[in-house]
Formats: sequence, structure tokens, C-alpha cells
Amino acid sequence: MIEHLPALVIAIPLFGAFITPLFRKRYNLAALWAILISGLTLVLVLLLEYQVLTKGMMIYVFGADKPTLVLPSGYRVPIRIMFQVDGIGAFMAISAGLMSFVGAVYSYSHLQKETGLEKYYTLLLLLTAGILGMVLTGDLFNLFVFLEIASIAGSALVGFRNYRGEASEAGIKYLIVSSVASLMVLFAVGILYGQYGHLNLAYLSKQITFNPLDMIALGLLFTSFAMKCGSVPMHYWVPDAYTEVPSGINPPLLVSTYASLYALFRVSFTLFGKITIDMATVGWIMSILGVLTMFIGVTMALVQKDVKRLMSYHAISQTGYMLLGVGVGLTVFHDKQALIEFGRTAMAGGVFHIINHIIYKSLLLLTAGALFYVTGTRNLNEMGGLARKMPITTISFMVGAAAISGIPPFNGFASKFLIYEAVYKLNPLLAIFAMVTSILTLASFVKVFASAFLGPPLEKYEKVREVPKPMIVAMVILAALCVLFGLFPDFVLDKIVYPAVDALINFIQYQSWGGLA
Amino acid sequence: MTTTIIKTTTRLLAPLILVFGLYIILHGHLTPGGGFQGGAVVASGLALLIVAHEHKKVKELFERAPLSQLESIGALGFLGTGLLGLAGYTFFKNVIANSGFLFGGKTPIGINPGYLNTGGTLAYMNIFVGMKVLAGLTSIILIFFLILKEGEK
Amino acid sequence: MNVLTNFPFIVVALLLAIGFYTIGFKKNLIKIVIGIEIIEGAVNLFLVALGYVKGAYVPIYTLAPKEAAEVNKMVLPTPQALTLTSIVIGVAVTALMLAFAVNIYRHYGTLDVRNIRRLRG
Amino acid sequence: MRNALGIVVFLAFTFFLLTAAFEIRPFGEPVHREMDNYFIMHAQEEASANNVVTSIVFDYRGFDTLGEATVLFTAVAGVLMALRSRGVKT
Repeated sequence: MIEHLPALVIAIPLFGAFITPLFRKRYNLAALWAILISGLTLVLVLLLEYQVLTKGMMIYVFGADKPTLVLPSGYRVPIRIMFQVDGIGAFMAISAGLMSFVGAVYSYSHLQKETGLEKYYTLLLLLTAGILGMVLTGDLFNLFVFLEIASIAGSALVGFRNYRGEASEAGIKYLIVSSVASLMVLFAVGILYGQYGHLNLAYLSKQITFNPLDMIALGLLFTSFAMKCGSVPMHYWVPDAYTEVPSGINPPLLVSTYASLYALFRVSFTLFGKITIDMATVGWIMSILGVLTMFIGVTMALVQKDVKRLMSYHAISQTGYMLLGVGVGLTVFHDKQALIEFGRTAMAGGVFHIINHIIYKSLLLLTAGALFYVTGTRNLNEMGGLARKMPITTISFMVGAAAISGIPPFNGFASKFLIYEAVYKLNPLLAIFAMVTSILTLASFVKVFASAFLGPPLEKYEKVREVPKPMIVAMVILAALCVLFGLFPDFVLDKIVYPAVDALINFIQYQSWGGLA
Repeated sequence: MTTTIIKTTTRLLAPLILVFGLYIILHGHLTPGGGFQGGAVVASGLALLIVAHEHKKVKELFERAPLSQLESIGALGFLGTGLLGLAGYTFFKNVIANSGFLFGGKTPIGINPGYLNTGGTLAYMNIFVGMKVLAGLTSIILIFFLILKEGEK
Repeated sequence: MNVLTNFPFIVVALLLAIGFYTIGFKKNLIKIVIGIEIIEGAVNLFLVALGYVKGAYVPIYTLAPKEAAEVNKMVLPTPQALTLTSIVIGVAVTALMLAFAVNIYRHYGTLDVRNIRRLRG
Repeated sequence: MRNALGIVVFLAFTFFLLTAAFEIRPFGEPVHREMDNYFIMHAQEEASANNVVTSIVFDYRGFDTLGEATVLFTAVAGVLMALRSRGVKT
């Protein structure tokens, strides 16, 4: 059964999602079902990661006689869809499984007052399945299909509160951006198919040459995935979507954004590896984009009054760190010496920052949801003095805020430090920008903490009590992970981050797996 | 939209459209078409029925219709047919083809008149997907219709 | 140059340009949705056009003409399958966008994007 | 100002697309057809279907079709959720 793991990772959440509408008005049952299914998915994903780490890359060919039979007898090209799970794919899959579990647990009590919850949990599971499909697949058209699943489910969830006009507005904005992006992806896939007659990622990456059409395809894919992961200048949908979505969906929605970032890395390192290994320009573009993203995001965040909106702008700015870290690695991709010296470290920082950011930003957004749950407002000026009433939420928020500002010993520090160190060796200016951003982030979160939790207790919040248990459990899990990842960064780096980075760097290995000639 | 002309035309055309849709679904592995196309044809027939009747009557007709269940069953059936392949082969392996089971007949190689009892899992998947698509598209059309009528009131 | 031979691809490029113009410069939400539909149609046309082979037949063996069974006498089937998938996805996206548009119209009473921007800054 | 910038970007993009249309291989003369030939040759034997397109949709690329069916399922769930009558329990 273990060789069917990649297929089951997709099949289980889909099965759960197809069952969920049958619960109709029994919302609690639907919620428990979603928690069960997402928990099962998490277990399967962890097993998958274990398999990948111990046995190397996993191949799963859909519809073949054996899961690893890439080439049918006597044929020299792959013809079926296949999953090709390597270090970075499994790494992203863990984030997706973990966050959808946390989101389902949190939603159990966060949404007691709403209706239509069976659809909500259906979409939550579908979003998970979409992300998992995106990060595991080794076929370009399949990537497009799962990208669409993730973005449709995500935008439907953004518009969940249909009694608020803003929610529908944010939903349609997200849907327009993501459908334009995915149509451009499809167009690029069409160009590549027209040229080489294939859709398999590994096979195509061997065929690609330095001709104008391939460059156009690279441009289209790069732009659309950069658009989908919320990089400047197409970042404006991020704050709207993150603000309006129910807080329980924030963790999986964050992962779906970073699944696009994964696709961006996959495209620039693996699919176009033969081009980018000779051309530092792509790496420079990615790094500069990263610096701009982090700086613009943080400056926009400083002026926000709405607590979730402020955090969403920080999400944009943190995406910049990942782009910068991995971009530096891509810049020195052609230079073996520099790659070993600092490129690999920079990429490890960027990739490590993905999971760190997913954890602490989810934690922060969940605490914002908890604040909204008890106060009914997201405006910072109307809150105050909540620290005494909600001790666990307060501590969770402090952990998250410390982690995002890069204060030791939390996980944000570990990855940011790697990025500073490595980026400094490429170009000191970029590193200085990154540090300034970090300081501004700290300032902004001190403001939030002071206005929401400190100050005199307000009269209207006399009766406020700590949020229900499931929400606390979700927040405590994430806070514990923040601390653990911060205390033992070397363990995490060695076990899951460096394998992921090496999977990106050794694209030759990706190409030649499974007997592809 | 509920004039006599439309009502009479619908009465004549709707059964034909529905039967044609079912034909396309069933013969998906032999002729152009398949589950998606046939399901869309059936859904358009149902859409005609929806448009040609008054709001109240449509509500009566479709209130009880188990559209969401039908959709779930179609999706689960599709997934289940794919999972059959896990018994010895892989996900989405066509295990029923050439097995002698229903739809498991052998196809003669080359040009032939087409035999319905072939196709293996393809035929089953066509049926399940057809079910799913007709239920899904009909429920989309229905909810937009009901919203529209409520807006007019 | 090969304007005549590549005519379908040029049509695709122009349709894409029209779609992007509609999305970028029109202010009505329904028109923006139509723009996305145009892009969708253009991409589908592109995929189908990639599969065409001069003088070839439909890739279906039922009662096909004799010549169709010869080597390279059928059009490429993969792009047709991809187009089918992409059409269904397009329908799904449009339905959801229109549902959001209905909600927006209910709340703001307008579909003009200049008047519904409550989420700013 | 904003509009002018938009028009410049739009024209550049159109030029980009037209370049692609001119650069691509001639219409109707595919170069690489190994994968498609495999489907045409083996569909009757492996999938036992006369319709090659259906055999691709449900067999060779059946997993894509599962995704596609899921997209439709997602959209239906999303539409029904967005247009549900009451948002909050009273």
C-alpha cells in the first residue's frame, strides 16, 4: 500500500469533500468529519515525507500497470500523468496538511453562528486537495487543473460571509486575479506543448532550449505565478482576501499562496533549469522583486487600523524574504563556488522562511480572529485592555509577534538570520533593506500589542472571556511549533529544509528519474 | 418568459433533448461526446423546463429533487471507479477493459462499427460524470433562476 | 511572412489582447467577466488549433473512412482532451464570478467598480 | 497618467503575444507527435474504446478529469454557498 501513498494523499481529502455536502444541516457532524479527514491527510503527508527522506524521490504514474512504470514497454517518452514527489514537494505538502488540520479545528467553534457550514467544510477540504495536487504533480497541465481547484475553492471561501458586501468584493477580486493568472499558465503550457508535444515536466525540462518561444513561456509562467503569490506590483488582492476570509481559512489560504510560490521556484529551477543555470538575470529579477515586495508591504502595513489588514500587509512583506532568499540562490546558480559558499544557505533561509511564516502568520491571524470573536470588531482603536481577560490569546499573540519580528529564540529569527547572512555576501545593500524591514515589522506589532491588549480595560468588554477550547487548541499548537522551530532550527534544517533545497538545486536528478532518457 | 409558444415548444423538445443527452453519455466511448457533454445537454433540457415554468411550479418541481445528493454520488462513483485500480494496479488503471465484465468486451483493432459493450471503466466514468455534471449545472441554473425571480418581486 | 499559415494563432493573440483590454479598461463587473471569458475562449482556440493536422481525420475509429487508419492521418487527440477540461473549468469560474456579482449588486446596488471599492488602502 | 501607463503596458503585451503567434510552428504541421501517436495506436487495445479523445480524457489523463470534475463540484458548492439565503443564524 505504501507505494500508493501519493495517490491516497489526494484521494482522501477528495473523498471527504464529496461526502461532506451529505451532512446538510448537521453542522457539527460536518465539522468533526472535516477534522477527521484533515487529520488523516496530515498523517498520510507525514508518512509521505518520511518515505521521501528515507527512500528518495517517489514516482506515481496514474493508470499504469505499476506505480513506477514511467515508460510503457518499447516507448521512450512518458505518456501518462505522473506525480513526482521530491524534497520540496513533500515539504510543501506537510505545510498544507498541518494548516488545513489547524484550520478545521479552529473553525469548529469560530463559526458557530454562521449557516452553510457543510459547504464551508467541503471547500476547506477541496482547497487542501488542490494545494496538495499542485505541490506533488509532475505534469504541467495537471498543475494548471489543481491551481484552478485551489483558487476557486479559496475565492469561494473568501466570499463566505455573503451578508457583507466587502467579502463578495474581495472574493471576486481574488477570483479575477487568479483566473487571469491561471489562463496565462495554460497559454504557456499550450506554447510548450505546441513546441515539444509533451506535458511532462521532467521530460519538457530536458527539451527546452534557448529560443524566443521558450523565453515567452518562461515570462508568462514567471509573471502569473508571481501574481498569484502576492508579489509587488500585483499584491493588492492579498490584503482584501486575507482580511475578509473567515480566520479558520487563513492558514490553508496562506499555504495556497505559497503553493504558487513553490510553482514559481519549480518553474525557474527545474522546468527552465537549462536556461536559468546560464542566466543570472532571472535570479536578479526575483531578488529585486523580493526586496520591493518586503519594503512596500511593510510600509503599507504601518498605517493600517484594521488588525487583520495590517497582518495581511505583513504577509506580503514576508513573502519578499522568501523571494529574496531563493532569488539569491538562483542568481548564483551558475557559479558552483558561490552556490556552495552562500547560495545554498540563502535558499535554505528562503525555504525555511516559507514554513516559519506559514506557522507564525497563521497564529497571528488566528489570534486576530479570536479578538474579532470576542469583540466583534477588527478596528484597533476600539480595542484595549484585553490581556487580562484572554491570557492564552495574549501569549499566543506575543509569540507570533516576536517570531515575525525576528527576535530569538523564535522561528522567525532562525530563517531571517540565514537570509541576512547569505544575502550580505551577494550584495550588502539588499541585506540592509531586509533588516530595516524587520525593524519596521517589530514597530508595527508593538503598536498592535499596545492598543489591543494593553491599556485600561474598557467597559464594553467587561463580560469578555477566553475563547472556546478548539480555538485555543489550534493557537497553542501553532505557538508551540513557533517555539520548537526556534529552539531547534538545526534539526528542522537538516531534516526537511536542506533536502528541499537540494531537490531544487539538483534538477538533473529530477529530470533523469524513472528511466527518462 | 412563460408564453404559450415557449411552453408548447418545451413540451415537445424537452423529452427529445433529455433522451439525446442520455444517448451521448452512454455512447461516450464510441462517438463524439462523453459524460461532460451529455451531462451539459441534459442540464440544458432541464434548464428549458425551468425557464418555461412559473416560479412557484419550478419550486415545487425542484424543491424535492435530490440534486446535491446526485452530485455527491456522481463524484464519489467517479472517484471509486478510479480507486478500483488500486487492487493490483494503480489509481485510474482501466481494470474493467477486456475483462468480460459489463462494458468489458474486447474492441476489434482498426475501423469498426462500434460496440456498446466495450470501454471498461470509461463507460462507468462517463455515466458517473454525466450524473454529476447534470446535477451540478442544474443546481447552478436553478439557484440563479430563483434569485432572479426573488429580485423581481 | 507566414501571416496566412499562422492565421489561427494570430487570431488567438488578438483575442487575448481584446480580453486584456476589457479587463484592464472597462469599469463594469459584468464586462470584466466577459473579458475573462474572451481570454478563456482564446486559450481554448489556441489549444485546439495546436492539435490540427492538415488533411487529417477525427481521432475516432467508429465508422471512420479507410484512410484515417493510416499513419499520421488523425489529428492530435491530446489538445482536444485538454480543451474539454479547460472549457469545464471556464464554466465553473464564470458561474462563481457571476454569483459574486449578484451578491455585490444586492449590497451596493451597482456593478461599477469605481463605486464599489470599499476595500482600499 | 495611470491610463497612459496602462496603454503602454497593454501595447507591449500585445506585441509580445503577436511575437509568440509568429514564432510558433506553422499551423497544421505538428513536429513532435510521439505521445499522440501512442494514444492513437494503443487506445483500442488498452482502453478498449473507439473514441481516442474519451480514452485520453478518462484513461490516460483520467487524473486530470478527476480534477476537472472536482473544479465543477467546487464551483457548485461555492455558488450555492455564495447565494445562500441567510448568512447568520437569528
